[in-house]
Amino acid sequence: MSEKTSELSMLEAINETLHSEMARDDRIVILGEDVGRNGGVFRATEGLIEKFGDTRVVDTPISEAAIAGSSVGLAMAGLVPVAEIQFLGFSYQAMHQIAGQIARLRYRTQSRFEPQITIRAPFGGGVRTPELHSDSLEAQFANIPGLKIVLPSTASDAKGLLTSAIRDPDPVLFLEPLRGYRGIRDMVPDDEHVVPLGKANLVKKGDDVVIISWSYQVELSKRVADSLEKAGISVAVLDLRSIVPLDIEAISQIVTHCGRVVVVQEAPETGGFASEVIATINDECFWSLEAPVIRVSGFDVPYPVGMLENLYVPDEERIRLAVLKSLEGS
Amino acid sequence: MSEKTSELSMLEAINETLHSEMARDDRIVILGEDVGRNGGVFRATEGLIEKFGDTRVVDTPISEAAIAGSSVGLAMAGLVPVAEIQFLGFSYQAMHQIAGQIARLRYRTQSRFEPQITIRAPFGGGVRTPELHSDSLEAQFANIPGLKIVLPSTASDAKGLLTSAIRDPDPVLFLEPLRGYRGIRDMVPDDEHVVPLGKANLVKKGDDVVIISWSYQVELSKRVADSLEKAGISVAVLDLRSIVPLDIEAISQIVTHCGRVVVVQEAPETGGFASEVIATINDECFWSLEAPVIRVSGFDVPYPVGMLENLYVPDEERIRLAVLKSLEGS
Amino acid sequence: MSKPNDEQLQMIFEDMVIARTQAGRLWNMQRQGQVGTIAPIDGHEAAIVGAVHALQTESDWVLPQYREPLGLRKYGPEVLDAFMLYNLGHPLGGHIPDPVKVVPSQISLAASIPHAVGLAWGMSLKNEPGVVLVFFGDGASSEGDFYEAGNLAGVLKAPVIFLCVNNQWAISTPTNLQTAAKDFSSKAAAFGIPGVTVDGNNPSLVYEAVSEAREHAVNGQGPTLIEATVYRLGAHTTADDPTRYVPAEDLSAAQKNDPLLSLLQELKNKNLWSDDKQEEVEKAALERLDEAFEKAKNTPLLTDSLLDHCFASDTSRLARQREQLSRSMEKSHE
Amino acid sequence: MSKPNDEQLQMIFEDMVIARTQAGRLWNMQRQGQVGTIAPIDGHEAAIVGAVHALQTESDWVLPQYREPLGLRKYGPEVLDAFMLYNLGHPLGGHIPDPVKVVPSQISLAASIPHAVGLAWGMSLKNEPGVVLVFFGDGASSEGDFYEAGNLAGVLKAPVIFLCVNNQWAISTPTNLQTAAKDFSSKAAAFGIPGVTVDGNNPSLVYEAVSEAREHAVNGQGPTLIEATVYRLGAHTTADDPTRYVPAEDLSAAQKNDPLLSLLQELKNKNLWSDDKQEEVEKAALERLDEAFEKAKNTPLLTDSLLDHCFASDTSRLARQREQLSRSMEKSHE
Ligand SMILES: Cc1ncc(C[n+]2csc(CCOP(=O)(O)OP(=O)(O)O)c2C)c(N)n1
Ligand SMILES: Cc1ncc(C[n+]2csc(CCOP(=O)(O)OP(=O)(O)O)c2C)c(N)n1
Ligand SMILES: [Mg+2]
Ligand SMILES: [Mg+2]
Repeated sequence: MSEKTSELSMLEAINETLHSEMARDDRIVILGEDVGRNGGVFRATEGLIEKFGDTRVVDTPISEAAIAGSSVGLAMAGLVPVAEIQFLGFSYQAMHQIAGQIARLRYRTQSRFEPQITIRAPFGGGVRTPELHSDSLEAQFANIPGLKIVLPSTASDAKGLLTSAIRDPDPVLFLEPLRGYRGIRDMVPDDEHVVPLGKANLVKKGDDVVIISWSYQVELSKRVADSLEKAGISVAVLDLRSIVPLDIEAISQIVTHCGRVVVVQEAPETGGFASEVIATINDECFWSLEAPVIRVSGFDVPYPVGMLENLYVPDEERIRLAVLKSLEGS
Repeated sequence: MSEKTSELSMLEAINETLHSEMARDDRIVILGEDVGRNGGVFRATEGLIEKFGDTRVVDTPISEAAIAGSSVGLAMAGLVPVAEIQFLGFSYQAMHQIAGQIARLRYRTQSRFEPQITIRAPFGGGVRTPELHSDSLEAQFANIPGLKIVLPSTASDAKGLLTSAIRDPDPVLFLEPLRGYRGIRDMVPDDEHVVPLGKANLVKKGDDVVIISWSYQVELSKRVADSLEKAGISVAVLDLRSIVPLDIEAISQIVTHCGRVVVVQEAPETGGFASEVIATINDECFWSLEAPVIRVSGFDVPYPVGMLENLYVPDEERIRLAVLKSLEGS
Repeated sequence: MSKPNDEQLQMIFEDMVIARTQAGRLWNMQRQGQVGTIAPIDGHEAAIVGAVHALQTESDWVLPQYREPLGLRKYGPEVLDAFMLYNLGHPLGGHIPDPVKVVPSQISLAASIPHAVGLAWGMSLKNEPGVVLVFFGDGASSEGDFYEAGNLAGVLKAPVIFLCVNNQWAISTPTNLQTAAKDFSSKAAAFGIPGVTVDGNNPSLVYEAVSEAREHAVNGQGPTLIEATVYRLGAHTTADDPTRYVPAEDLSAAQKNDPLLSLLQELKNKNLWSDDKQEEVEKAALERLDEAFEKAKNTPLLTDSLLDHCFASDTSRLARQREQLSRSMEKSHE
Repeated sequence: MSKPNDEQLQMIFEDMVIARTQAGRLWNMQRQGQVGTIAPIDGHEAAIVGAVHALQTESDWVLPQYREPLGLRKYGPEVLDAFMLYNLGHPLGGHIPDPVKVVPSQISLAASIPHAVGLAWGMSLKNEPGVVLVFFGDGASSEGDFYEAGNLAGVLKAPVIFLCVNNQWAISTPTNLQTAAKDFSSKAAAFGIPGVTVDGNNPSLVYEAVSEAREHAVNGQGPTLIEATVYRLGAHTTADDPTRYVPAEDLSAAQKNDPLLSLLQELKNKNLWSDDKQEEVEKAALERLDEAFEKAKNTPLLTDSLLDHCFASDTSRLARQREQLSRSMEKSHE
């Protein structure tokens, strides 16, 4: 396999992956609102209907529950549905199918049926969307056993993780950061690229503090880590990549090494996935902690309107202050 | 006000509270599946339709989303809906209305509309129900800003907290443990009884370890604490009563006092509310901890079928082992 | 053409008798604490068995709600075997083995309707023959899932048959509080598909309607919504007390229309059934039930079952939990 | 009787012109980055304004989807004022003050339909006069919420009017992929309520249909489903490129049916409208928009707004977050 790479936006990487996976596996069916003729409202599915036809790339009625629910049936028929929910907030309309059915299909039938189902959905703030478009709901899904939850932070990972997600025999919720669609660009392998699910990525080594994060917040965390490096503070950044499966070993290792931890999430603080990271650290390496873990989160209010967004979403400044605070604590 | 009390089951306490609140406030409307003529599948609403008529006690079609969604409209009309979702697992069908609408009504309209809405739902295991009847979903709701989440563990609290929930200007999810309906009986004040939302209850004092819990697990925790007391171990039990609002002060206080903590929940471990309790302890009183907090949880699988239930649901033995483990750690 | 012939009618009646007989025994077993909650089939036999006999077991899928399993004998003994495991709360109760084209009971009302549509859609994408039939109740028809799936199926022309068994009750809620629609089949207009109401106490009419819907579907003409009207003769489930809400006169009227009574008479008149035959069928039905029950009771329950089959392979969290589980089981056996 | 008279028709047309004029200006403002994403009203004016003019603003509620606000002038200037705040992303954009009986835009498709039913139900429980009218699109009609709410309203006979504005598109999805139903009003059969399709380019017909539905509702006869057929003349929103999927010939045909054109001719023929009048109305519309925009821009944004109005009073968690927020804002200003 060649080592050639090209610089792509995360959106381009996703689109390319859908093209190559559909070409590889003719069981794959793409379904969702506006995924066909329009190529998706963000163009993630651009060109697919032209290449694979309107029986494999299907514009559905506006029925999130039916999109998720019919995916169960498609999987039962031996197909591989890759569904799009236009914005993650509208997965609430399909919650009884995602949580109540997709996540349980294997368990309740003791593997008679394999839920090889991928649900892609954009989410996350910073782009002044209307309500319910930006909300970070990953923690709510993480408490639903049977779902894998994958959140890439680079274009290259988007390709590698989406490839794994589609091929995975379990249902995967693949969450794409709106800000990253065009805002994140990096070198992506041209050929097949597989990043296994459940392996975190230590995107930056460091000794004094580790920032643990996922999705777009990794991008911000890297910037903070780089700028603090110049000030003589050695900050590691761990990108979880998936929160289920959770790479407990990687968390343990870097926390044990650094002793100080900041967890950054965009979701509301209460019950956000940062709490689970803290609980996991408590379980695994409590005695390594030299200070309490610091959480940086959204606030405990619904994702706000555009003018308030900058106050809500964690920014570099809030992450920087958290790192400094973590260094103070002892 | 008299101090008279009567011994009631939790179910009787709930039923009595609904009767007295409906008599007090004629804006209250009860709606849900089988709540009228049948008095609810567990008889929680027994006798209401006879007393208050079928315009205030309404048997709805089987449409959880419409039950929750029309509650929004009823509240906009100035009424006080007290809706029942027959089993919490079916709140997934209404998630877009509960999380997307009810929880946000005040925020998105900047208090033009007041969401004085109570949703009652039974949940929790131990009674061999079919699937989706027993699942503990409280953590998923806790990550939805704008909802209060109340989980009584005694009949007396059920009365006092349900009274507060119905009168509260914010939406309250009132979660009733199936095992407690008939399995929990205690002395309940005959007259009006109001327990404020957001105040935890230190149901047992103790010095060595504290068990923090909510809903039916408090009952189990008390038994474990009592039995360990005889073995010379002094175990406190804190009943959170509501997870939103969370009584951060009460948690801090008792954790600071004991230094060792066990958190018991029936929900799956990953992303369960125990994680938030641990994160809160980390925030507030990290330095008081003499050992890692121990979690006792359900497992990361869907709530299982009847024959496996006893393995899944935390029992006294698992709690006891956790307390002992917490005492070992140092 | 699409009416059942005498031989078929006899087989249908046999399956109806078996279902009724086994249901009675199951009810008693529940009362004795041998099995969990049961939703009796009484009154629904003609609708269920009549429909199933119009299907081809090799190609056509059946997605039941929860009241149907005893009526699915045509699909083979595996259905009853799994059902008995299910009634014991055994995890394998959810596993009806390949190649039996029956899906386990669905507790979440209407949730299997979009599954049926997806399955039918998938079959047509794969050019597989056959159709999908999904059972659901009058109550389940009020769920968004029914409408979203029906609408999607209409657009896709998926080869699916929506069979609404209207037994007049959803637990305690009568149909006039469930919907103001003229009848349940008129909801087909919302999907642009044919809708038909048939007397579900008459298995021939149900058979005929399902046969026609099947023809329609395999010819690429898309779904049909069939309402089969019956009357729930028993309780909602063993946990229910219908005397609280079912008018006694309605029940006794319905009992006179018991689907087994009129067909029994018809078959007897045609010399296709006899008291001896009846006795023989009932006896065999009970033996079969007992056999399935014994088999179920003797199916080992592995502790591993708790954590198996959540994911294809353990996450590291699950692996830790597996260890915890076996450690805590050891400790508690100490 | 329920047709608008000439004076009313003139007022309707005036509101249509205002809506179209303001929409054009808003589009440009969005292009210049002055406001956020806009969903243009172009092509929908007759349906929206015609419907609203059949209502009583003192007693009747309107629940818009998101395309309607510019057409709700009859409900008072507060609607536009809030809409401009909304377009700026100001939290007060969601607060249309009492006693204006208009609810802010709903982004979650169909989610306001059960609200409308609950509100209407509540009004009838309180013996309040009036009805509730809820707007939604052809696309939104595929959501479970529409069906569940419609069915519930049918049972309750709630005084609600379901107004489906079928503009032939849901973003890029044409109606034939949205449903196989004959038309959107035929979905009323699923709820057992009357359904009617009207030419939504003709405000008189819409006015008439809404007036009749209103009569029906206030007389206790329950809900009506009205489909108003129009054509979306612009993009879905400022973020959309309709040339990717709208056939050019369909669009130009629709432009010939522009609801403003035929009514303009009719009113001119009746001497109820003139070019001067047109100019005057357009000028005032733009002034009014600019005024609302200025007002919105000058509405202070309080930092507290981020955490206010989530609960009636702060939880201790929120109180801590409020402190954190002000501390981090201080620090970042250091
Ligand atoms: C989504 C959902 N909501 C509520 C329930 C609780 N429930 C179980 S059976 C039932 C009544 C179902 O009535 P119907 O669909 O007519 O079927 P029947 O029992 O009459 O055969 C209800 C409300 C459920 N299982 N699923
Ligand atoms: C529940 C939900 N799903 C998806 C979306 C994304 N979305 C926004 S507008 C739209 C199309 C709506 O079409 P229609 O209801 O016909 O209204 P129109 O825009 O044509 O006026 C979609 C799919 C949404 N806002 N809400
Ligand atoms: Mg029924
Ligand atoms: Mg439209």
